Amino acid sequence: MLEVIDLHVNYGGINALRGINLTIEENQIVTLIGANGAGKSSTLRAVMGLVKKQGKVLYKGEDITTLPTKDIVRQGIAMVPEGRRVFADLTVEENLILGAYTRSDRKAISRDIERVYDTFPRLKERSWQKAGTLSGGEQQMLAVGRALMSNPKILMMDEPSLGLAPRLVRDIFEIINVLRERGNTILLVEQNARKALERADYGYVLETGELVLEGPGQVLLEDEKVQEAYLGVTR
Amino acid sequence: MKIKEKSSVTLLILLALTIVGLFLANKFLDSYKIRIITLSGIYITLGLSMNLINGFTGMFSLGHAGFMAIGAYTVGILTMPIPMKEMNFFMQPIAPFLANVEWGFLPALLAAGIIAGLAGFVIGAPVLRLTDDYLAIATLGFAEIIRVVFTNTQSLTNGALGLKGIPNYTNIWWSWGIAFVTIWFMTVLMKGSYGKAFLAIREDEVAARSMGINLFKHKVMSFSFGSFFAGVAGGLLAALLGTIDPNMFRISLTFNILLIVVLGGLGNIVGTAVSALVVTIMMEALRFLDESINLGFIQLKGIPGMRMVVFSVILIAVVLIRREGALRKAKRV
Amino acid sequence: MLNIENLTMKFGGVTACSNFSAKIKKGQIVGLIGPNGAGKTTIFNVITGVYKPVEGQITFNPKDHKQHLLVGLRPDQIAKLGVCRTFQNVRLFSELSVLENVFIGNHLRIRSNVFSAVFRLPSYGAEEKAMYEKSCYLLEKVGLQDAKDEKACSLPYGMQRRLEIARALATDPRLLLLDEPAAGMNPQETGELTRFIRAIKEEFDLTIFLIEHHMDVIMEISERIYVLDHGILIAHGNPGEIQRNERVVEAYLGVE
Amino acid sequence: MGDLSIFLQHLANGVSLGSLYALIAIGYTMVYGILRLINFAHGDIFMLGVYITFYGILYTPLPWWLVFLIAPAITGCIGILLEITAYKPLRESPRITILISAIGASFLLQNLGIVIFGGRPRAFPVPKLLNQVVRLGGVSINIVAFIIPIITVLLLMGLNYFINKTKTGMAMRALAKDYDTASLMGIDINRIISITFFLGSLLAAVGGIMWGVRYPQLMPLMGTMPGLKSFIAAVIGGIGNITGAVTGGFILGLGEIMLVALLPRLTGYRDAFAFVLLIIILLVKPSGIMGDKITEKV
Amino acid sequence: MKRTLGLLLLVLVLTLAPQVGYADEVIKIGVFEPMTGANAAGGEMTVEGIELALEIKGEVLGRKVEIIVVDNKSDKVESANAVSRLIEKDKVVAIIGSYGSSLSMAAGDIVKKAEVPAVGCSPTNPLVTLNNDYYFRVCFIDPFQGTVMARYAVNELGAKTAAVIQDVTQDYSVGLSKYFIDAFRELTGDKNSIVELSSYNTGDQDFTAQLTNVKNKKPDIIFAPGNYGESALLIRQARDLGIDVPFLGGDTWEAPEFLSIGGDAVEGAVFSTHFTAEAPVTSESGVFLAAYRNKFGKEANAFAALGYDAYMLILDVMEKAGSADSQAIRDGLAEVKGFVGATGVINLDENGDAVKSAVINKVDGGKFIYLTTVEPD
Repeated sequence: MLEVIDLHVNYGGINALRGINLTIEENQIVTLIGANGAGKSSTLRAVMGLVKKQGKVLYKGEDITTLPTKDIVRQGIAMVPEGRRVFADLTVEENLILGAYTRSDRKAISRDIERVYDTFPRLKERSWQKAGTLSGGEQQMLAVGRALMSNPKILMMDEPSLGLAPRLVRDIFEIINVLRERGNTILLVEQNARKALERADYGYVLETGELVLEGPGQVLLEDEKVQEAYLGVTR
Repeated sequence: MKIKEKSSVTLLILLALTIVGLFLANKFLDSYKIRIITLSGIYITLGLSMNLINGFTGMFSLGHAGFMAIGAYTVGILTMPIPMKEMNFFMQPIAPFLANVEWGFLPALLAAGIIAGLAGFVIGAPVLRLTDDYLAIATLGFAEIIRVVFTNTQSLTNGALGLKGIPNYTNIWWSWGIAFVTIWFMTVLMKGSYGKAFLAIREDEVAARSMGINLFKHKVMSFSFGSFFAGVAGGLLAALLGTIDPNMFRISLTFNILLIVVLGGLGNIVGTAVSALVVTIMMEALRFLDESINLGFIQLKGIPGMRMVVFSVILIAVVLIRREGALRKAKRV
Repeated sequence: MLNIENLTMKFGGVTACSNFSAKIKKGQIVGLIGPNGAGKTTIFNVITGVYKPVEGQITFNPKDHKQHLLVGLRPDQIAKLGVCRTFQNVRLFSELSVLENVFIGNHLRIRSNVFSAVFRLPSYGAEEKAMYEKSCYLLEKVGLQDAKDEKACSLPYGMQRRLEIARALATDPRLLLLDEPAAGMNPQETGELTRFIRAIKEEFDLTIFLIEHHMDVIMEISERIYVLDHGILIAHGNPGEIQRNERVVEAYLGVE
Repeated sequence: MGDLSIFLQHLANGVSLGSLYALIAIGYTMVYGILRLINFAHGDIFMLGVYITFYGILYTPLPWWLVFLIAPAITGCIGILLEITAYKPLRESPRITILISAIGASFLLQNLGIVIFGGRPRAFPVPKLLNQVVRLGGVSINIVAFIIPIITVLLLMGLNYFINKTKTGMAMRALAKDYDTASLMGIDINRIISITFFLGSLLAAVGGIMWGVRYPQLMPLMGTMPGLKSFIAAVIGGIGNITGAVTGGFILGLGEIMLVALLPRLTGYRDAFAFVLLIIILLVKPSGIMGDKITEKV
Repeated sequence: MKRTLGLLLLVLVLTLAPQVGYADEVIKIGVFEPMTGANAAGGEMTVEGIELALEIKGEVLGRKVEIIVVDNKSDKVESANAVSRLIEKDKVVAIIGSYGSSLSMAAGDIVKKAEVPAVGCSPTNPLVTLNNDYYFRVCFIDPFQGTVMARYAVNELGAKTAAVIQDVTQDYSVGLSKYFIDAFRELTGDKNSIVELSSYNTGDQDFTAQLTNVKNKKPDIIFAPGNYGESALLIRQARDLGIDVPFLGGDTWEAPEFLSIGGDAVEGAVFSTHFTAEAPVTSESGVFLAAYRNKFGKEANAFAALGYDAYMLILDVMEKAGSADSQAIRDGLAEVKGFVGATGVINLDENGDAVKSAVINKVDGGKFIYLTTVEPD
């Protein structure tokens, strides 16, 4: 469904990505793990067209490498950015409406807003509050809900569990499961490697801008090197 | 270290060549051309003083016209012969403490620099914690305030009537001498520890503070030095023209200097000097754009102001072409 | 040497860290760990004066006999007292040369005033020479002596991190705060880094407080470790204790 | 004539002047809100708006009210053009660069104005309907001075509705805070910025027309001072905030008038007043009266 | 670096290369006037008059005359450059200009040093010719003009009190105000006869605050010298505020824009000027008026007339001296007596200032109507 070929990203002299290849099949959860600064976020941002890149990105076989971000979103790819990045001055509801910016069917939009509220009842309670006043966990819910509003085929999530209390982390992963059941494809970037790999159909391990390992989630979970480096298992 | 030695040798050669050039110019050129060259010297000082603040320290100040005004009036009032003062202040007598003052040019120039530098210190102390565009607009505001004050304090400045009869001390040697002093000052300053601290502030304020650099102190220092030289250049200008009035020191004057700095490159000493020279000469050379051009078969009517249009287009074009790259490039001397 | 008491810091409505206390003794290497977004860098920013805490006090006594309150001081004042840091996402003076970067680190100890610098008085000349020599020495120490005339931003990432440490060392710190020094390094490089940190600690008589994600580094190098989750201190102790601490394992390592 | 009527007269003068500042300040604040850029050329766009109206009335058969409607739209398009040529290529560049470009653009528009329109002032053809004096007790004002505040408030209300209730308005607010995330919503950043410039320039032209009717003198350099003062008004109100800009405009207008009213000896310093106020505000409360505080994250 | 240096060299060569001299028979007269910037209008009007004069009298001593006009951008530095350029590059024998006293003063030292005489058309600040043997002017100066208006106010209008509103950034306005105030106080014998002195800045457009203060003081007349644009706006706003006393001003008001910007409001405004189209003061006036109407299709103004006179005066001096040598022209100018110009009979006093009559005009029916002529003491 989504294919990344030989992706390079450069920030002012620093090679953040040095030629990586990813394949994401339909209705899969694919995860990208690696240390801080390994290039996980850069990969997502490059796919979305937020940073300059070399290489190729194919979506359903079509080349979307040079498309501007807004058109990539229109194609059906959505991203939950790292650090939530909700629009703090806008209300919760307005944030959700903006999530559906590419759509114009009002009825379906308000139906989807209700659906987000069903998934996250806390958001419904706060629908008229400014997003900036929400707690970190609520903001993360909003960020996910907002991304869902565009009705994406592929959802890319950048560290959705970042800074969340353990219970909320569980919730987030619950949602990820639900999304997959709905038929979404998910590309997940996580520092919580164990949780991510447990659910992933396939995983990639990034190190200083290069892929060092890949394989089905369970296989990676049991890989010794992965365990040592990312799962905190010391022998 | 080797690179530095090489560049200082180049600099010395350049200096020698320029002095020979100036000598020849002074000897063989007519007073119009000498005047333009003299003016370029003043603009070199102005460009560098603005570059110290805007280019090397990364603050965006638009207050230059104000500091020039302070310098110009200081030189004007201090050097003007006593009887001339009486004639000038025919509407309202000059403040008594200035009435019987008549200084030589050098002390007056120094005073111009010091007073402008002090003004820079006084103004800089409160506003330099602002950044970018806020700083720009605040300094611009100060320059305007200075102009309005000078317009209204008739017993000090003669108000809108302006001053006339300021002795014409400024010649090619004064203006270029000061320009060389400025170039030398800037080069040495930027080579040393304090200059590097300025650069650090430009590059990353947070990191600079964390390395123990007192932002406030260094910003005010840079701002005061910049104002000092702006004041000196203002003084030179006053003594070149022989007459000044508050209306000279409008925002557009600051913009002219900004043009020089941008063309020469923010943070580039040699570039600024060259660009000051080129801009001043081009300003005159492009006069033909304002005049009617006779192509033989067709007479193109000159449109006054065309030359300024061309200049503004050049400014925008340079900014667009260079973008961040060259603009931010720190030229090390 | 550094005593943090009941530190609380908020941004807008979000609490970045609350009621955090820690003690760092002279000569120790102390680690600070926690998941991303737990508030570790915020604590560094408060210590170095970039942020003012909502509540709490920080005392610093570099030489036993004199106590300094850090809260309320400007970052440059704190640096002058002998607290210096590196940054999580490397903040070099990117357009300047490698040597210049380190040279600037020396500036806060300068004794000559700006006029003696401009007029090149002998006192300044001697001082500048000493500063250059020290800078070159530090560059050698971090293995960057050959790159000293390169632009800082043209260095590879790993070298930039080392340059940042050299720059920090140039300020003559007593306490060095390292924010993820091993970020982006492979296991072999992290091994070198561990040795390097130990070496500079000995040579410059430093106390070190570091944030790190590489568990192997932190466990090997630290004498004490503080664990932060959601801005709350959930554990502290020596590496062994931390590894056995259940709350840490749950919150940080992600075991259910 | 009693003291009260004098005071009321001053008040009326201040409101009328303030609402003009307010109209121009809105455009400033909108552009700043989105691009974080002091659009130095805004005052010159204002000038263009007046000239376009001037030529529209004198050289087209259109009735004046129609010109009053069309000219702002044309000016709006010029605003878009300005953004595309002078600002868009610099979006990734340091703030100083784009600020210099803005100054260059302002310079260019002024000099083009001189070349195209000539340096001599022109008289703005004020429609008779708008040029009547109303007397209420001891206070007498021109009908325009009365209309301008009303138009300003109406426009403010309309604009607030647009910003707060429409999708495009929401997109603007989102863009003002976070480019990347906004584009992740599928928002066309270029289009929204163009709309912002269109609206900002359109409002500048509306302000310009009102200005022309009130002070019927046209000059290529006429935009500089009103431009600067409106910017100051925007800063006073809290830059980025539209209601704040209008409030700031009124404060500045009233303040200038009251300075003269209360301290007649200082009339010569009137132009400095705005700058003094600006510096005080910047030092005491840089976020302005209504602006939100910006905390820079390190 | 190399490229910039190359460019620089090219520019230097282009600019500094010796100019190919023209044939000797052409006599060149330089004109420096503000063609752009704040004073553009004044410059433009003056140049029109000079061009007209050239058309009428393009030859002297059997040689063709050429005028070279350079723009001084209403800027002092540019003004000095422009004059220097005229002298050195164009080798003019005499110079005309400039509108705006401060711009003229910037040229003062240069013409003095180069010993090339300059004739100002309308700079009325006394400082212009002060201490300068090479600067002359065909207009009267501020003190005379201010006094004339005060006399008119007291003697003709019977004013007992007056308010003054000055443009504090214009030397001209400040000067006029000062002499008006002195004369008015003396004539009324009342120290408190000036009930209000208010200021504004060039470029200001709103004067309501100042005017409201003035209104409160109920003066008999208001003296408000300033640029015609600002003045027209000021009077407009005064009328809106219900101020109906007469407005008095100076020569700058004589511009068609004063009428078009001021509209009905400026009806009845009275000002002193150098010249009137209505009542030709001399035989030359008639010639000038007809020619101007013919060439430009509109009524002439004082600045055009002064430009015309400045040119004609220089040519007259050349004829009398029989030489187009700069020094000869200067010496001739220093002794001008009874030159008949379009603006009146001009005598130059020991300062080089014109001693001549002033005209008082009034706006009536959207036109400037001649009221009276005031002779110098």
